[in-house]
Amino acid sequence: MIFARVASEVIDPAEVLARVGSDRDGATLLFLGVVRDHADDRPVSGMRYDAYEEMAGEVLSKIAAEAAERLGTDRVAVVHRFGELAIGEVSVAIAVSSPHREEAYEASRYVIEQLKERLPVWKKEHYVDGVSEWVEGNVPPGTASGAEPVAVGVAVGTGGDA
Amino acid sequence: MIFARVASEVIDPAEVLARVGSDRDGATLLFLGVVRDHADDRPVSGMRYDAYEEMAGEVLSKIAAEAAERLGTDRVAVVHRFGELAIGEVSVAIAVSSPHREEAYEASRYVIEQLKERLPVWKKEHYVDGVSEWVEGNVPPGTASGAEPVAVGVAVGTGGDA
Amino acid sequence: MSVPVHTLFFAAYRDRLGLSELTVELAQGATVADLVAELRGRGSPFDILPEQPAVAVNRTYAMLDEPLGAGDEVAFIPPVAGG
Amino acid sequence: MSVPVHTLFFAAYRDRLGLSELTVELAQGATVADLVAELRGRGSPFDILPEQPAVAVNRTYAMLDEPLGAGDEVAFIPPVAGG
Repeated sequence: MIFARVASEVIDPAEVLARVGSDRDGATLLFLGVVRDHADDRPVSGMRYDAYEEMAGEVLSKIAAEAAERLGTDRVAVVHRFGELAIGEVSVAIAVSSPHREEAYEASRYVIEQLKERLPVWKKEHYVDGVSEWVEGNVPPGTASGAEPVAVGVAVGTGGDA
Repeated sequence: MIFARVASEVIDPAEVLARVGSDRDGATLLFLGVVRDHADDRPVSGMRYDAYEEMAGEVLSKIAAEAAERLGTDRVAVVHRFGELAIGEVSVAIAVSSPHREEAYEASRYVIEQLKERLPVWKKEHYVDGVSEWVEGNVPPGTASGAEPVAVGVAVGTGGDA
Repeated sequence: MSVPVHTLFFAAYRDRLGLSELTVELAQGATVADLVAELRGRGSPFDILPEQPAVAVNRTYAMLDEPLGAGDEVAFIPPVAGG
Repeated sequence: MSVPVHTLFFAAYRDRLGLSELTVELAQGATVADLVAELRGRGSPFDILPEQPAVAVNRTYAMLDEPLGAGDEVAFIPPVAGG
């Protein structure tokens, strides 16, 4: 059964993994996006994810359904978190399973690439030096292209604009 | 730390997953190969994996090291099981993690493709109709090419040659 | 007769405007472009909004010529960065 | 003086030969090809081995011209099917 959720609770990878897999499946793939301690070469202390929660849930469901079509099965589960996350915490978990591995890799990749393209979620990196900055993002397809990523960059915190 | 193992014990995906991931990593990928209930359209009741155990451990370590080079990190863990497996049991688990997802997908795929090509492991499918058959395989690179996959196909069990 | 539209601001827009939502009265037949012009016309801080922003109308991405009706929810969507 | 070589048979080969290992005495300077010829020369059931089998010598894949020495481990490798 296709499962898609945008929520503020801690993501349990085992729980997401347990939502996929059936006797018909020979391949299961779990992708975890994790908050890492650096961005390019800049030390990061944590990350805040904001979400347009209601819409993000709908978009994520659509992406999961599209992935299921590519996968050829309904075994797709994806959970995206929002709120304040520490280094090492899971921001997104994507589990898929299918009879053959080829489709599993493709569908998993499809979900992560599409959600980066379309999911109304934003992340602000907190740097070790005290500055926080919204991460440059993507203009979603089907919208005006005048929202230049660079135009919305903004820095707050002790370091001021960076 | 790179981890590679060929063993007869049940594979615990969470344990394999826990071997990878570090504060530097933004992406973790877990692949599970699972015994499925059919091969093409033929119902399967289980699978037996045989291994040239000592050599398989060495080959798997080599594959993991090659994947780590592609990955750019040493966070690679792979476990392949042998013995009698029931439907739904995990035959192979591959976990990798890296700062960026691109390399994680590539390295994960590299491990599964290479082990199918080179790992001295064989599987015999047990069909629901009582017949068992060695699954057609690949002639490993660096060996004589005269060992035609079809020449070693053999069926045993109540159904006789199939 | 004016048409009330519910606007939402997220992430960098929210930070820079200092507000997360606003109800705007538009003329009948107004489009997203008219809403943008109305807001940007208020000057600072609304002039930080792009002339051609990405928006979602009632939770679906939309272009600037999308017509708006009473009670529509229009979200201003900075470039997205999930994952 | 003859050279003892330890041979291993796996999977389909093991099933069809009905044995998993065998020590074979070869002439000095023998190669994998000579070992194959010696075994196939025994007739049934050894003639089920391919004329050009995949082998591993001391746990490394090898070609037919690989020279063999006393105590070498030669495994006959049916097409592999892990995963």
